[in-house]
Amino acid sequence: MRELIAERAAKELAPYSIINLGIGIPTLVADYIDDDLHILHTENGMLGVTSVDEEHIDPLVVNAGKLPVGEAIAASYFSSADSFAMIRGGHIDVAILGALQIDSSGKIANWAIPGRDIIGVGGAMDLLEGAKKIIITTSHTSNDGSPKIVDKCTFPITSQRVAEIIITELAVFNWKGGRYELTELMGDATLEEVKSKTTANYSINEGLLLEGEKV
Amino acid sequence: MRELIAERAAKELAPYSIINLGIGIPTLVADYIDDDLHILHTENGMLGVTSVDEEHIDPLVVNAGKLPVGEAIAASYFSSADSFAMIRGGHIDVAILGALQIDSSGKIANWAIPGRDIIGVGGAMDLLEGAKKIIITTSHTSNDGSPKIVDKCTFPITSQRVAEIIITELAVFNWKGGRYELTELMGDATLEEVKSKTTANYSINEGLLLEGEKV
Amino acid sequence: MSLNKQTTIPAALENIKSGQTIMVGGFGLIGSPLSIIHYLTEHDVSELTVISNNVGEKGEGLGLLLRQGKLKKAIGSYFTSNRDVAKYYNEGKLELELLPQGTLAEAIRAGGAGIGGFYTKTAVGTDLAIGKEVKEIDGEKYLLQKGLKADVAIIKAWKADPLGNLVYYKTAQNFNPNMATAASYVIAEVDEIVELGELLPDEIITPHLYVDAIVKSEWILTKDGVKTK
Amino acid sequence: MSLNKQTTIPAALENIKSGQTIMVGGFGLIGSPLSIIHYLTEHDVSELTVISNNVGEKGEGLGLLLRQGKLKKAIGSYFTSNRDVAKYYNEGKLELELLPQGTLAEAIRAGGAGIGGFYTKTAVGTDLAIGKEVKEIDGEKYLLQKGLKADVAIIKAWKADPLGNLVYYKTAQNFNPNMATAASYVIAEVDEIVELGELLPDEIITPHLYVDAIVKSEWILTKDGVKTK
Repeated sequence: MRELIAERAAKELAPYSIINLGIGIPTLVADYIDDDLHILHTENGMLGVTSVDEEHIDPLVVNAGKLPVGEAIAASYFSSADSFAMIRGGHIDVAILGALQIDSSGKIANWAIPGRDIIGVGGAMDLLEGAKKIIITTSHTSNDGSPKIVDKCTFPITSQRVAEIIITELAVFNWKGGRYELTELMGDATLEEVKSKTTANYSINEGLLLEGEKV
Repeated sequence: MRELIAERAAKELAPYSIINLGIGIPTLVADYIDDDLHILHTENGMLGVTSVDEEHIDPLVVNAGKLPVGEAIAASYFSSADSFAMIRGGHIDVAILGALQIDSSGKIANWAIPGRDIIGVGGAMDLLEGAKKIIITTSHTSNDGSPKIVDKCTFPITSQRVAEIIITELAVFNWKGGRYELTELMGDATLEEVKSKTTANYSINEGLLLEGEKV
Repeated sequence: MSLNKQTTIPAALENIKSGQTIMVGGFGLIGSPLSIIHYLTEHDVSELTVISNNVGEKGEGLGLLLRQGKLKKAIGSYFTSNRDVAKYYNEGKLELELLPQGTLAEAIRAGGAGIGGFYTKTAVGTDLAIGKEVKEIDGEKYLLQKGLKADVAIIKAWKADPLGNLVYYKTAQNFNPNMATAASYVIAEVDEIVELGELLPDEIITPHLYVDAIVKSEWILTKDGVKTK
Repeated sequence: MSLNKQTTIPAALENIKSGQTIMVGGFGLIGSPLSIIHYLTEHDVSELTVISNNVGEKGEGLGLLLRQGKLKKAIGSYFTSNRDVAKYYNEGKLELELLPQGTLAEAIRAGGAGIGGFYTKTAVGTDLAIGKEVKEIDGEKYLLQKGLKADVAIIKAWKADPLGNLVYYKTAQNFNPNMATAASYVIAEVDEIVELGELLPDEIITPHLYVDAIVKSEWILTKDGVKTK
């Protein structure tokens, strides 16, 4: 399921875009992109991240999830301040991030859970604020089955900024005209299944509707 | 006269201090310092400035006055933003600057002349604000003979910050207890001569007074 | 990586249009994109606002564009060395915005780094503080300076790889790396284009994500002034 | 230049006193001054405020000082990975100040660059904006963040020359160059000290004027965790 989402997310990436991958499903996207066409940025201070073989692991070359990575050709390293200057300054084309909740207004909650201590935010707020385009990759529902795409986030939001695309194992949503539009069903998912597991307000792309359902 | 002032200013520099030299007399100070003991910074982006022979001039290696300079051992280059971060952030030990006027309150005017177009400031305000210590090197009077060390600057001031030391061809003043103290007479200068050419309020160091003049 | 950002100066200049704000690297003529400026003299454009430490020198560098009447406004720190600037300013042909050099450099960095504005102590209580917001932080007074951005930046670097990674030459670096971050379209004039991978990860000053076009220099600053290569 | 800033870790630690604010480089343990921290476990000091992206890891790096009760407060962006932090926080034994990672990095740079504060869009309208000043600049909302400074910074670099010029190793760079600028006393732990002149002017990341003391590393991060060299 996670692989399916990651593979689908990779298809959204324009050639030569500069991409930052969050922790979790987003990290898997690296397995589906063409190293010759896409450039990965990691906020701990590297542009040109690639995968690394077990035998070439350098404990001092890691991504933002502290996982070992490799160095692509023409890569560069820089300080944390310079790295976030890139992010906040709008120089990252796409950030692919996970989410705890996404709501009808396009807002994302992905850094804190009510009732638990709020003791970590990392680069989540900077990325959500600064990247030119946000793709959210997430399971459609929480472990307990409750919807993650909801009418209004009950978890603390990460930014006032809208996420352009949501990709789950059931559906792809695109932000359009002030709301999400369901543009694609993943695998065997049906409109009914998506509807039953989504409490957010969303429209359905005409192409997905049967003739009689169109308005 | 200019050389005399520059040579005297060089004596104020503690070993291993980081020094920025302004345009004019301050530039001459470079001729009197020990390259092995003092480190010159120039705000256009270099630490470790040294002199250069005619035959080794590189038109792209210059100081803030756009004059050719050389590269000392262990020198480094950096951007304008990084260079002024050093200045504004308090990482330059001493700035030696010229002045049009210095007044009783320790304020300096060295960037604009009333009646003329105000079209240049360069790094003067940053240096005066950020350097840990300011040494002003200047002729004691203007070309027309009028005092430059005055009661109140009539030219636009460069900063609210006080300059610690003034060195002219006649005298050395040190800022002490809220006013300048004349601490040294240069060459054959007399207390009378300094008094006649200075309209600022200043005190005189006891060592310079004859027994009967002491308070 | 097969992307190659190298292009010709005329092709890159299609991105510069009348009325735009252009950042121009350099400290006087040192580290200034002299070849791009030369082609700009033949490019049909006017009413430009330039953000640059100086307006070149008299009749050289940006000073050429001033004499052609292509500049509407200049934002910089030191216009004194090009005497034409005072003349055009007094004749009402050029607007000026004067900033302390450190404030100018920091404002450009801020513009590129997504910083809306910052507080500096530089110029507090001087004539350059007139009309600016003052704020007290931890008992000290600071001036607000907004970040600066541009439509296009034309900068000078030493070497580039085809992807647009840049390194600079000694004090010809100056404002160039900061300006590379602060414009929608960045044209880097370079003396040398090297193979991909030849610039080492540790020596790259401007990572390629900041650069849109790379052009080869044709005019350079020598001991004897500006010459064709 | 005969100045040599190399010293021993215990001698450098004489500059760290109880109640001070200390910046500590590193992203987790990567690029963290592990040897200095090790010696700090034996240094009589308490009530420290640390500014660091994390509080090391559980029982490692800065996490060692937390367990010794030497920390009063931590200012950082991500304390989640060291589970001890939540425990000490809940027991009232540790104060926390959480900042977005980019705001933290920029605040440290600002502190070192004489910038009193800056406006960032990051965190506007979130819980981390509570109690912070909001300002509208050119129609967009920004949050004010003050610059951060420290009494002492302990950082990790790769190589130093005796004068204190520093270069960093790949992603072990992270917060280190920024922290080098923002403290009254800067101690750089390095893996190698080279001859003066061996670090080239173009490769130096931290010019020597920022560095007060250089010490050799004794503990380093390996594939198998923190080990003595």
